[in-house]
Amino acid sequence: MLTATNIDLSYGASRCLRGVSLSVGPGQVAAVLGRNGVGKSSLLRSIMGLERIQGGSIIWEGKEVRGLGPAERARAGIGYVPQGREIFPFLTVQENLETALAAAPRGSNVPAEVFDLFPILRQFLRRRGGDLSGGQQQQLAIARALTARPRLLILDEPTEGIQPNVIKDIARVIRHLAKDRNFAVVLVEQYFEFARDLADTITVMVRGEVALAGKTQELDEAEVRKLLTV
Amino acid sequence: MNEPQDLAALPHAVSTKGLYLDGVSVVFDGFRALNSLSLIVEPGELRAVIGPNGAGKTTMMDCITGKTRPGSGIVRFGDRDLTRMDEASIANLGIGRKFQKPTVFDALTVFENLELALKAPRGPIACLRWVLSGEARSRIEKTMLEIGLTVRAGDLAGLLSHGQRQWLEIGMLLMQDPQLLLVDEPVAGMTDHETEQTAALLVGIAGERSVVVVEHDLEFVKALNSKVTVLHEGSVLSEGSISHVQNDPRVVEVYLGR
Amino acid sequence: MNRRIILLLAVLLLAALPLLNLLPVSNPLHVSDFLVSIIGKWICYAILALALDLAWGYAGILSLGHGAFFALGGYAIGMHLMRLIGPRGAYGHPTLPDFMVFLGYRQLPWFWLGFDWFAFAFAMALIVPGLLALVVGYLAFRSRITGVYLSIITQALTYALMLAFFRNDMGFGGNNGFTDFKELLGMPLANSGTRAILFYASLVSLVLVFLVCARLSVTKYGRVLTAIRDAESRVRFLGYDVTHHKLFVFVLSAMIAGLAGALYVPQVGIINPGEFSPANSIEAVVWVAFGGRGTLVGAVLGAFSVNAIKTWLTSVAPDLWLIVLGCLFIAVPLLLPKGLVGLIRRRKEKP
Amino acid sequence: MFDLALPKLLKAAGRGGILLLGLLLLMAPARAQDFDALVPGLAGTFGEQAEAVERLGSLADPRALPLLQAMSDARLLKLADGSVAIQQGATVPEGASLVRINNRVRVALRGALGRLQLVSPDPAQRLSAADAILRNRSAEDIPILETALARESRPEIRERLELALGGARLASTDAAAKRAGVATLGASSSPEARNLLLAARAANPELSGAIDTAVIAIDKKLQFRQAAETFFQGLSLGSVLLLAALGLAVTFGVMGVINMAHGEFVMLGAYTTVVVQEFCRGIPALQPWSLPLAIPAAFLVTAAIGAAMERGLIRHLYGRPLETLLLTFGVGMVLQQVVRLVFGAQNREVISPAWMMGTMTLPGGVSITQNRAWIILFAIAVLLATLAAIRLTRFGLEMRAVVQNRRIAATMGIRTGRVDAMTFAFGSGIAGLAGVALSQIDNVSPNLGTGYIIDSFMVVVFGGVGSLMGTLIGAFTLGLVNKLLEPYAGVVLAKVLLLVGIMMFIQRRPKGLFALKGRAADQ
Repeated sequence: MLTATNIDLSYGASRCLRGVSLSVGPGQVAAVLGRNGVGKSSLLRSIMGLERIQGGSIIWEGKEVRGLGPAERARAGIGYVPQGREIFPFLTVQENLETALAAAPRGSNVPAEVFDLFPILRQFLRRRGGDLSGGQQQQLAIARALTARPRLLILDEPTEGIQPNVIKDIARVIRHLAKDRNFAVVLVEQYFEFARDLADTITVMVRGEVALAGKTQELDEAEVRKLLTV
Repeated sequence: MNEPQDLAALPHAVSTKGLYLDGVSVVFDGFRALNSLSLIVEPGELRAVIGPNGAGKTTMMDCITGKTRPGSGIVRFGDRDLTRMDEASIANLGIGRKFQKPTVFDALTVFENLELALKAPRGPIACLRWVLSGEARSRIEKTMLEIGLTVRAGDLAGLLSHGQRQWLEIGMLLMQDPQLLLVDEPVAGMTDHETEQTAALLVGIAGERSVVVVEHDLEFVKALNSKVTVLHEGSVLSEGSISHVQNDPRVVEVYLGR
Repeated sequence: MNRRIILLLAVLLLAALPLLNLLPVSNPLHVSDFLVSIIGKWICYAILALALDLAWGYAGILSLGHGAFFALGGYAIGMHLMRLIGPRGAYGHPTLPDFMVFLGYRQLPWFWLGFDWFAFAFAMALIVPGLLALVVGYLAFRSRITGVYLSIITQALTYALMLAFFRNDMGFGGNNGFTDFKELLGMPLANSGTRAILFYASLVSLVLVFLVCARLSVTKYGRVLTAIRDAESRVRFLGYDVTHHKLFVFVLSAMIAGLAGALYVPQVGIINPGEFSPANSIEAVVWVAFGGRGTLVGAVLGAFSVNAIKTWLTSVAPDLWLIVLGCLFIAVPLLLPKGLVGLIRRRKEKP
Repeated sequence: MFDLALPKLLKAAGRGGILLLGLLLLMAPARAQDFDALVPGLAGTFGEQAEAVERLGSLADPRALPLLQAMSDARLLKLADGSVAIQQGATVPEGASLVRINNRVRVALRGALGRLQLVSPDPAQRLSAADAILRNRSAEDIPILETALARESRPEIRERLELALGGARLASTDAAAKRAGVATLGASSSPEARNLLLAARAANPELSGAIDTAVIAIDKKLQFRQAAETFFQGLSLGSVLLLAALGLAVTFGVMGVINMAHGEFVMLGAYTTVVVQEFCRGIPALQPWSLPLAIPAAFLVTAAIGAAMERGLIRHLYGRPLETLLLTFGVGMVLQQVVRLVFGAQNREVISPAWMMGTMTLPGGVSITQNRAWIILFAIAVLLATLAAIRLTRFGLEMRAVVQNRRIAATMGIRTGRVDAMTFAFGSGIAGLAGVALSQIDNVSPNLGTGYIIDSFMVVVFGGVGSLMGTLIGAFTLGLVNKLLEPYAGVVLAKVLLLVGIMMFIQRRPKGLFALKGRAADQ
């Protein structure tokens, strides 16, 4: 169970998160929606430990992780799929996956189920990450996060710039992880339909604040759309 | 209003007083950052450029200001070929640029930042002999008024808030007395109120000068009430008024709520 | 105002030293010859520190080659002093310096011509470092070699010059350099009056250089340099030709360093290739860093204080000096990033 | 005690050379008796002595050598019975007297000894004999030289013999022999042969055409040899630069940290070698292993210091390269001075193991010092090991991931601080290895590293920051260019030219030879 409460984050004089709260339990998908630049990615980066928050708390599996660095949070079971994929361009697919074995015992291998979820990666094991197409890179980024066997997966706009068939694959994987594998999933999206179909709860952000939050079925879709489009 | 298709058909010798880009391509290590991009900005025009991340907005600015040399294509300003000039000469030609991350000189005061940007001889000797004339002072003071920083004139730029830094940088652009302003994400990190003020400021600037604004924030773009160019994968996807663009199914597909 | 008075007092105090030297030894205010000559040396170092601060503190050019400019200035004056020895040398040759007679030279090499004339030698002490800085700076700044790359290139240059001056066939006295000077402008160097004059010449130069640098730093040019230091590419987009601006300050700074060397050599009576050693250049950097970079007072303060420590320590525990100097290099960036001046300012602001 | 029985003595001297004796006997069956008949002449009048010496000398009987040697050293005894023996010890026995010689005999002895030594079983003696004959070439020596050449197997001695033979033939009066001499010398590749030919040119106008051809042939070979030796010297310098620069390529290239103390790490590696050697001196069993033991020791010592420096100091200055430069320079100064205080300022001696000493001669007369050849191999081995560590190990993978994207690497659970420390330790350890190699060819002194550090930085800048391939090519290019320029420009000017060349090169390619291209490189 992840519970982030009242998170404040600013860069110098500009505040990008103002008292944002979010929680997600095992088997659940929590979607964070909002237009560009409202602070969705900052929220995820704060949860991952890539940003130093000025206020609030982040409780993961009963422990405060606010003081931990990203590596320690990863070792505590949080997996991160960054915006824009950010795979290692000069490492092969195999090596990209192996980076996530940092916390695993010596001699561990990439779990076979990663390849079951993304069979295409098996064909490209020796290819450099930078040479893959955008959709393949996105699959690699998710596979890489799964290699560390996390219990919470946070995904930052996994559909951005990806062709529709791959988006379907990604949706299938996320649903499988939450429903069959009991993962907790936090999903940041701009693509409303994609999020609505997957999410149990939806949080809509506007200018660094939560504008609307609740169970997916209970939210007024028109109102959400109004906050998203212009 | 020219549609992009028509643009590509124009003869290359076309002469416009404004900015003229045609068939510009930039390739980084196999990645096409710009793919035969064509764009015309008339003198005095205000133009918004939008597009998702990686659409090539910043690379386009880099090509215009001499930071990146395009692999192929034409980049002209008036009758000058920008691909053959360095950053300083392009700036002296009258093209000013505001970066995405505001870069003002923290160790100098607001006044000094503006003074540095003020159009004047740029050589070392000229700078050594520079004496602030009454006319120059009044120009700087006028600009400080415009960007709302008059009371902070003597403060170090490093002490300004994020929004104030953005404005100072716009002010520095104005001091250069440019014919063309390139403004990259001017309202990132600004409050609603600041955003409105910025929109008004930019609208006020256009008319005398061409202004190209790159922005994510569609509400802000709406407030500019100008012609909009949508970039996608390094080329122009759609161009026209904000309502035209909003109703273009291709734009909806790649950029707006799908 | 307050600061100006303190500076004025400091200059006056320094100016009094040679006069106090004239007092009889029994007088409690008497200042020894040793102290006068060593302070004279430090003044030259302070000029070098100002030169370096101009390039590094204001324009962000961390040159590890200023020791070479200093040495070149020193060699130019050294050549003049050698020519003035004339037939008083050990070999008694009317025109050739001793080392040339020893190495079998028949006539003066072409590049020694004109150095019998003081004005020419003094001009060369400024022009040669300036020209070298112009060529190196042009090549480096044009291709936008900045930061540590520039430091390494300037250090390599210094190193190459040191190797070159160590060679006998370069015509600069090889390993031994120049020494045994007799007189300058008709005044015997051994004379304490001459030493006082050299001391005052150095002090006046220090004040002048300080004023020039201080004046320069408050012009728009000074602000352009600061801007280049903090965000070079941004300055380019404002339409400034950064290469020219950096070149101008680099050449000016090299000439000031040459001046410092020219004042230094007659006072210490020797110049040899050891002055080109890369360690000398970087030691000058630590003066500036220790005093506080980007503040001219800091450069002077740093040059005086580090050299005071050095003089004291090399007499008390010579083996420890290099360790202490090394520790200064380590401690300043970590503990005193703004130097002594920064420390004093912070003290002032706190209470 | 001394041995009076000459036959016994001769047996002892000749035992090793029975086969050779047989060979000589076959060629000249009468000579064995001649030998016995000639020996008493050594104790006769000066005239008899000279004749006996000359004739013994041309016999090519190895038994004659010790006798004539003793005679030349004034250790030959004339016994009461008129026979001769070699004096053993310092005293002259009862009834015997030392054989005395005059200058004419002495001259004869010198020639005869030279000829006899040519067939000595000791290669060093044969070599010096060949040299002696070469010095006063005469046509009389032709047959003995031919004999000696026929059975000589060592290439370096053969070369001298051929030279001597060529010279001797040239000295003959027979036109055919002279022609053969020119051919012999032309086939050699030494400057001496060239001088002999040029000297003979004026005296033998009829041979001038042949001599000119021969001289040109020699010049070509000399040029080749010189080129090959320059190339080797370049490779040698390149391998030293490679060793010194590899560690920098890791710390500077990979981590972007300017480590001005890198040269001092190299120096510490060399001193570790000294300490290990001194330690092993006390334990005979370890003595031959001191150099192989020094390799891991030097790596560990410098790696530990490097890691401590990164964690303790450099870590606080990431993103401030100029301050890092100053700080590391300070560390270098402290290390240098501490070593100076502990070990003294004078050079320390490192004894190279026997298998690293001496020169080897390649075909074509190209000679290579063994220790430099070993260092070239060692440099390549270190490069391969470095590549393997980066490409194949877990640490290498984490290091590459951190370099490419530090933040994302951390989100994979990689402890980036630990990787930084290990990377720095790794680069410093390689510097230690460079020190082990340098201790074999340079003086081990506290400022050992300063001479190499600037060149190493040049290598990294030239090769392209962050590319080991660039470091390899950069090191060998700089080494070769340096050595190619040296003969024309001198050591210093070569360095200056190289520096200017690199600055010009950076004008064209600011990121070096092997720059990482594209967006990822800019991040």
